[in-house]
Amino acid sequence: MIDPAFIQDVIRVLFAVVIVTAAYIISTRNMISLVSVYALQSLTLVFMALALYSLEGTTVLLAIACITFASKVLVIPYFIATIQERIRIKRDIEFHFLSPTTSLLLSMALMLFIYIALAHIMEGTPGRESLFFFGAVIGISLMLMGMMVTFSRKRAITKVLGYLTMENGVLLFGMFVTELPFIIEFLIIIDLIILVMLTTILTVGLDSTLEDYHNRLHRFHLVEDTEEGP
Amino acid sequence: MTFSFIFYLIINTVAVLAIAPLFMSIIKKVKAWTQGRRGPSVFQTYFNLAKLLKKEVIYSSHSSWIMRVTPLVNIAAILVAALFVPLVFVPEPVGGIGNIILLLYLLALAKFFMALAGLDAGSSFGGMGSSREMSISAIIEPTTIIVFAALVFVFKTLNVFEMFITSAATGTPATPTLILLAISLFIILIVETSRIPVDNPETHLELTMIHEGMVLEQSGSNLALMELSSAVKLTLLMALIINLIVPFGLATSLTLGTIVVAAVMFALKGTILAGIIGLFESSMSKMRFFRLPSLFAMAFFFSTLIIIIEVFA
Amino acid sequence: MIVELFILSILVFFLGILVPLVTAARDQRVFRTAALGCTIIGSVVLGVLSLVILLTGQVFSWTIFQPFAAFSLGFSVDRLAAFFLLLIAAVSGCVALYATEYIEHLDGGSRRNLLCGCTNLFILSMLLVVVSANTVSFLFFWELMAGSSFLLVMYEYTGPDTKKAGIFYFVMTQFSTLFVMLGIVLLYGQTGSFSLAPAGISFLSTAAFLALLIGFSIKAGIIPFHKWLPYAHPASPSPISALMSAVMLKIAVYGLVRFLLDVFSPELWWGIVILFLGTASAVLGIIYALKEYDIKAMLAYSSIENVGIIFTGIGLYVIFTSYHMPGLASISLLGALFHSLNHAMFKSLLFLTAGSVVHATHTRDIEQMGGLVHRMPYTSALFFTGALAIAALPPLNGFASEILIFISFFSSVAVADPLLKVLLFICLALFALTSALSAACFVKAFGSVFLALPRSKESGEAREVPLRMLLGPAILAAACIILGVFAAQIFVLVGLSVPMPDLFLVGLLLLAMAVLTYAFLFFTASRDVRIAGTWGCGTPSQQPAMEYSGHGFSEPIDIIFSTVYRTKMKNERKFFDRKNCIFAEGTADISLMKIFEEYVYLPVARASYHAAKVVSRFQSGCLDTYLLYVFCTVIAIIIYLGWLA
Amino acid sequence: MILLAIILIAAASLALIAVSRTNRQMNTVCIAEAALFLAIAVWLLLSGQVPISSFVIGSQYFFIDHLGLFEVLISTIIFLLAAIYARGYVEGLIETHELGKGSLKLFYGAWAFLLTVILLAFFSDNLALFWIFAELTTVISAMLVAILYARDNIDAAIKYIFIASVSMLFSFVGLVFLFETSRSVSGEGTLNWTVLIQQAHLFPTGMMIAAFALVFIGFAAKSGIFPFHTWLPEAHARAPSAVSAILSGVLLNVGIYGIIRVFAIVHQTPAVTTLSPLLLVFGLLTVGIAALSMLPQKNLKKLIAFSSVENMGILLIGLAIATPLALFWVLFHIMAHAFTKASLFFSAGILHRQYHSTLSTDAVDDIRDVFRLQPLAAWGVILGGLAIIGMPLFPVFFSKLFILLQLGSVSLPALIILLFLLFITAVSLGYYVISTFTQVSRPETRDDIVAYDTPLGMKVPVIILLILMVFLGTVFTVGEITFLDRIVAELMF
Repeated sequence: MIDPAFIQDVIRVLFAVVIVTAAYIISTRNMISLVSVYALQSLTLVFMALALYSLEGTTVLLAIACITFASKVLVIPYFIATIQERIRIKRDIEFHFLSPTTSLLLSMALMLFIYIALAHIMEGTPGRESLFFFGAVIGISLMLMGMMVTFSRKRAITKVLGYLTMENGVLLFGMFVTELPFIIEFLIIIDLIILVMLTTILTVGLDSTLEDYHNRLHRFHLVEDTEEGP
Repeated sequence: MTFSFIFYLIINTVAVLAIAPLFMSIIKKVKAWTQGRRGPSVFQTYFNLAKLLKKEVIYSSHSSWIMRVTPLVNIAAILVAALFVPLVFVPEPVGGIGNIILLLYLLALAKFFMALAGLDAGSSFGGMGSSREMSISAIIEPTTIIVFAALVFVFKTLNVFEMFITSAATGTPATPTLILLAISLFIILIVETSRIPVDNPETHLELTMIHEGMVLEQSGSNLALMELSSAVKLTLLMALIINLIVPFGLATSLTLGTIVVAAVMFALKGTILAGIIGLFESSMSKMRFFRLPSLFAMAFFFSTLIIIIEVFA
Repeated sequence: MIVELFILSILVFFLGILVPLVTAARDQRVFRTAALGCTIIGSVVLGVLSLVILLTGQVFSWTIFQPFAAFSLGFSVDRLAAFFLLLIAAVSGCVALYATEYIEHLDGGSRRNLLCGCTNLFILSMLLVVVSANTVSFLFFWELMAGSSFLLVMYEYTGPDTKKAGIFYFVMTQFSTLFVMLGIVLLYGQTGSFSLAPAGISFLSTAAFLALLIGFSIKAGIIPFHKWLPYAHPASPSPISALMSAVMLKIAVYGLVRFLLDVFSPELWWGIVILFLGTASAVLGIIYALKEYDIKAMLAYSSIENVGIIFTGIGLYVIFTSYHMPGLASISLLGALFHSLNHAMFKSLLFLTAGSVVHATHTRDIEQMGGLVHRMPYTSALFFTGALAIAALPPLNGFASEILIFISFFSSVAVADPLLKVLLFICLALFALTSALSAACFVKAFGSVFLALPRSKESGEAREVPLRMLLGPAILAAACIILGVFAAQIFVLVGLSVPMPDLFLVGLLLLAMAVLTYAFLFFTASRDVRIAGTWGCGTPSQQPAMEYSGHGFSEPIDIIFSTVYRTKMKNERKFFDRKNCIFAEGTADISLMKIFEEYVYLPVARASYHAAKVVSRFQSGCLDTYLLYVFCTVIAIIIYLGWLA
Repeated sequence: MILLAIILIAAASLALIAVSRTNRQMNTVCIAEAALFLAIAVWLLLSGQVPISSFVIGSQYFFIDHLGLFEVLISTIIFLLAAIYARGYVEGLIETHELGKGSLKLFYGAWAFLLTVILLAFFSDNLALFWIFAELTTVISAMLVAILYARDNIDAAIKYIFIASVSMLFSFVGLVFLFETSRSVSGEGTLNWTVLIQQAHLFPTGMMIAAFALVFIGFAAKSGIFPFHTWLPEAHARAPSAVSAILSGVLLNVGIYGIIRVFAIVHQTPAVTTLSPLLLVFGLLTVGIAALSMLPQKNLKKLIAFSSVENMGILLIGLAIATPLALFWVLFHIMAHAFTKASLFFSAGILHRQYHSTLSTDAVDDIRDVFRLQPLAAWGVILGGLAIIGMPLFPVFFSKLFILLQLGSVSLPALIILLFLLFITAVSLGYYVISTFTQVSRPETRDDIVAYDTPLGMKVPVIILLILMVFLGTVFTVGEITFLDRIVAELMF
């Protein structure tokens, strides 16, 4: 068994990594790297699950680590990357409502804010270790940061990544606050995959058209058709 | 329905029919005097009516049954209205005869038919007369009703008979309020009987006539009925003023003596009032039609003032 | 027995709804006649039943259906309800009789079947409103009445004005619903039950009263909520206008009276408010009626006036009740109720005969009519009876009820408060003005429509309508005469002592005087009669264009009340040159300004539309914005959770 | 067993759809599926075994109680009618090339799958499982929206997915809170509703508030509560009408169902006093924004969709009152609204076929001669409109009235505001219908419009629903009332 204190330090480091990846997703204009960063973020979560496993020893965490790895590190990033190739859009330059700097500052403020708020909410609940509490804060902050991506970026595919970041936040939160039955976690992943697939396919119809949507409309409908028509 | 009431019905109708043309003539006579003329005989109106009865009736080819029934309805309504205002003898009221509101609406009934008859033949004079008559009667209505309300207020009854009995019992001179009311009643009389300054009963000039316009298409015996009914209307309104303000001599019990005295007294008082009307008319000139509302507004204000004084005092 | 009769009549009406609904696709006269026959049978049964209850004074109540403990669908018929049932029965029976013929001359093919069915539904819902024993069933049938009448108004949906009429009617109906519902909910808050039982005095019950008053006023067409009436009545077929004006407005009156009598304990100021509303509606209603040239719109405005008179009576009732003068209070209330019945009679009579006239002349503009007295003698006689009644001339029924209100006004001497006394006198003056103006209005109406020469080709070729279109109105006309002449006797019969003059006696005297005069003339006067042209100052022939028109007739009143009538002038001119010197062409138009519409209704409508436009911008169509909303809400909720909860 | 039966039926229908070729075949499969499910639901209703504890159903994650059965009954009826309707409707879509022939299989597959998922959602005992199914319904129904050949549809579907899913994530966080609360109380964490409701009185208030508020965000988005309703008008308006009916009549109920379930738990704790005002405010805002957005609306389907938003607001307000009677009428309103809205969308669909392009743009002017061309649809819209604004003979009248009555005893200002907003709603609907349906073409251009030959299959559902509505609005059977009372009792109100 590894020293718990060391594990906790590792987890802290991983927290930092998660936040950095989220910050990158918020602020970058390069779409190719977005997917890899997302994969990295998911991988961090896998590590975090493993770390927690070594701390608590629940097998569910191990299983979670496995399916997360399979789905979020491998399948989904691969899928999105493929789609990205197809629509040949490499950059997401426009920002809505928030510029990269503002969103970074805002996400920092949000983290502080969530920390205070969550401290208020969880005041009554007994026996919250600081690490787990912090995990919850990071989880929710990650969600909100992901959400900032969904509304501040123009491209639908970036939005999907924002959504995935949010989902990671939920996973993080769930992992640290409590442990859900495995079947639930598993179904959630299935659900997520279906959702992501559908959304990304739809973005093919939509995303490419955001720029000059009248020209490309028909062409990409055809694309959509070949994708979906069995 | 008692005997005395039936007797009253007969005697009142006969009296009013008999004396009404006289008052008309007296007014004319007085007016002639003030103008320095000798004027027609005081019985001229009777002669006129007799003459008209002998003439043929001419109907316009466009006119309908309205034209034919109007004179009858008119005289009937006015005569029934006259029953509401006892001239010489006041019996116990029966079945709401004497109700002051009903009195007003019987006059309105006559007016309604007359106005329709004015429109019936399609002549523009008749239409103009009807239009003006209905407008004037509408805007004088608030004043009339306020005056009547004041009467009800003073006498605490809705019935003209009971008012007369009360005023006869109190005797002359009447209270100051009543004198003020008499002035308002006088204005109403002027308006209702289409006299100067509201209307000019003696001309057929298009610009001035109201009442005469409506009866322009009437002829022969029908015209006689119309003339007679307007005379009766004048008389009954005069009787209202007389018996409210100077009721002395008014018979409240049915004996020959009192009735004779009352009749003579009424004829006298009526002659004097007719003289006053004649003088009043002579001192005025016909008013422009659209100036009338302000005159009526003054009358309305005046009568409301009486009410207010009466209420707050 | 009574209950069975009642259920029978309801079933007959129900049959009258089903028959045309099932045969909606088949355009055959027999189905329509059958449906309207149901209406007539149902009305007769209902009439008999309500007469029995009215005379015996028994109270029947029964529950037909109780789904929950909290409320039941129950009916209860007392004298007040029976009175209004009688009103409904009388009018709908006659209207149905008239409609059997009228409806065959309407356009619309098999849609007419639905019209019959909907009419039955309308009548049924009205009568069920009246017998409702609790507020829920009241509201239920009230709404049903509103819905079915809306469909009826929209019958001629292709008509040029129907769209506007429909929108006005629908909006005002919903507005009325809003307030009636609010009132009932507030009442429930006060009493905790749906029963029509005394509610006590509190802030809630006052609020409930005000809400109900507004709700009923809207439905009754009280100014300033009246605007739907002059649009809806002309737009709908004449039998429907008759039903709406004669009956539906009275249902609102019924609602007000029912709630005032059974539920509230009125205060003085309530009475003053009702009186004020009533007087204002009466005066303004008739003033607008005088300026109206669409015959049905004129009748609609006159309905506003008459409902105003009814409200005046109710207001007096409340005032006298609060002064503990039960005698006077009951006279006022009787006046109001009696006037409701009378108005139902003569207004449906007028609407039906107006319908016949419109049917014969193909126009609603009275300036296009004229001379119909020769071509439609029976219709004109019936209309004339209605006009006499509505102008409150003795000895007809309009006078019989107005005199009751006059009597209670005159007796307000007994009221202690001097200020109130003066106020009452002023209302009295306005009330008198109203009835005089209504006489003027109907002189104009009858004169322009029926007398003199026809002013258009159509009215020159008009024909008398078939028998059944005369029979219905004839019954109503007879009712107008009977209810007037025998008013005092009727009151004695139902056991009410009312200090009103005996109009039968007056009628007899009138008849006697007329007969005597005729006899006198017959024996003394010349009997020569000559027919000649109208004297026209020497003009060779009489032309329709020379007649006094409706516009001309009301011109003096128009000028006198110029402060009430605002006119709007439009003057558009075009010139040949730039400097506007050489006039090319132009149009000018002077129209009566619809003050309420232009200063109240439309601004409100525009403002709300504007507000709605602003709010609609929320739905911008941009996903990012939507997500931003979600984000902000989430943040707000977190703040709420962290600090406020 | 029942679960097994459901899954078997679903699998069989999916398989059949996979092998069938024509619209008719696939449609028949869908009708049969819905009919079978309806039969199961009716059988459950009549058998009297409800509530059924988990093992009979087949797994500890599932159960059947009256509320679930109630929702399932509504859903299956609407699905059945929508499937019948879709037969002719989809035919028309294919003819006009709005729907590719290749997409047919996907369409019906998603349709059949959606019904199954909805059934499973309503039979879920475990709230997390319910959440997952609810998520799935979003995805699948979004697919049904996006299936038409138009960019706007994809746009609407994307909006739908994003807003609903993003919000649903917060819901899940809320569920995690709930799970944690239950674990801290009983030691053994669970999300099984039947257990939670028993434990609920022990839950700490603060956590309950947090849990509910977060759960609310997601389910509010599913049911179109302000400010998460933004997807709703666009998705409902863009979807094929058969799908719109399902979206409005069934899928909105999924969200409200979730809120009711969690609120029932909250109702056991003191947190309800804090949360009721929150719900009331959201409800009023929802009704307000819907009412005002309806006023200038020129698109019939959008108008109906906004009316759905408005009704969801009413439901939320009813729930906020938190009395048994209010809950009773909320349930009644759910049913009333579902059927009414389905009938409205069906009628609007017929009009959509008739006036084709015009209804989808914002031009009103082209709708004319409705009564001549499509009398049934016109009457469907009129009667449906009257029904949804709460005219009597229709069920909404009672539910609206009683919710208002209950509201009156809670808050007078809210009552007055709500009444006024309902007035605006009614006016907007009335204004639209009157101004559109009175338009007739001039005689000379009368023949320009060819009447769309509405298939019988599209007429029948409208008629059935109208009859059903009148039945529900006038006859209150004892069974119906006791059934709803049982639900209220089971929710421990």
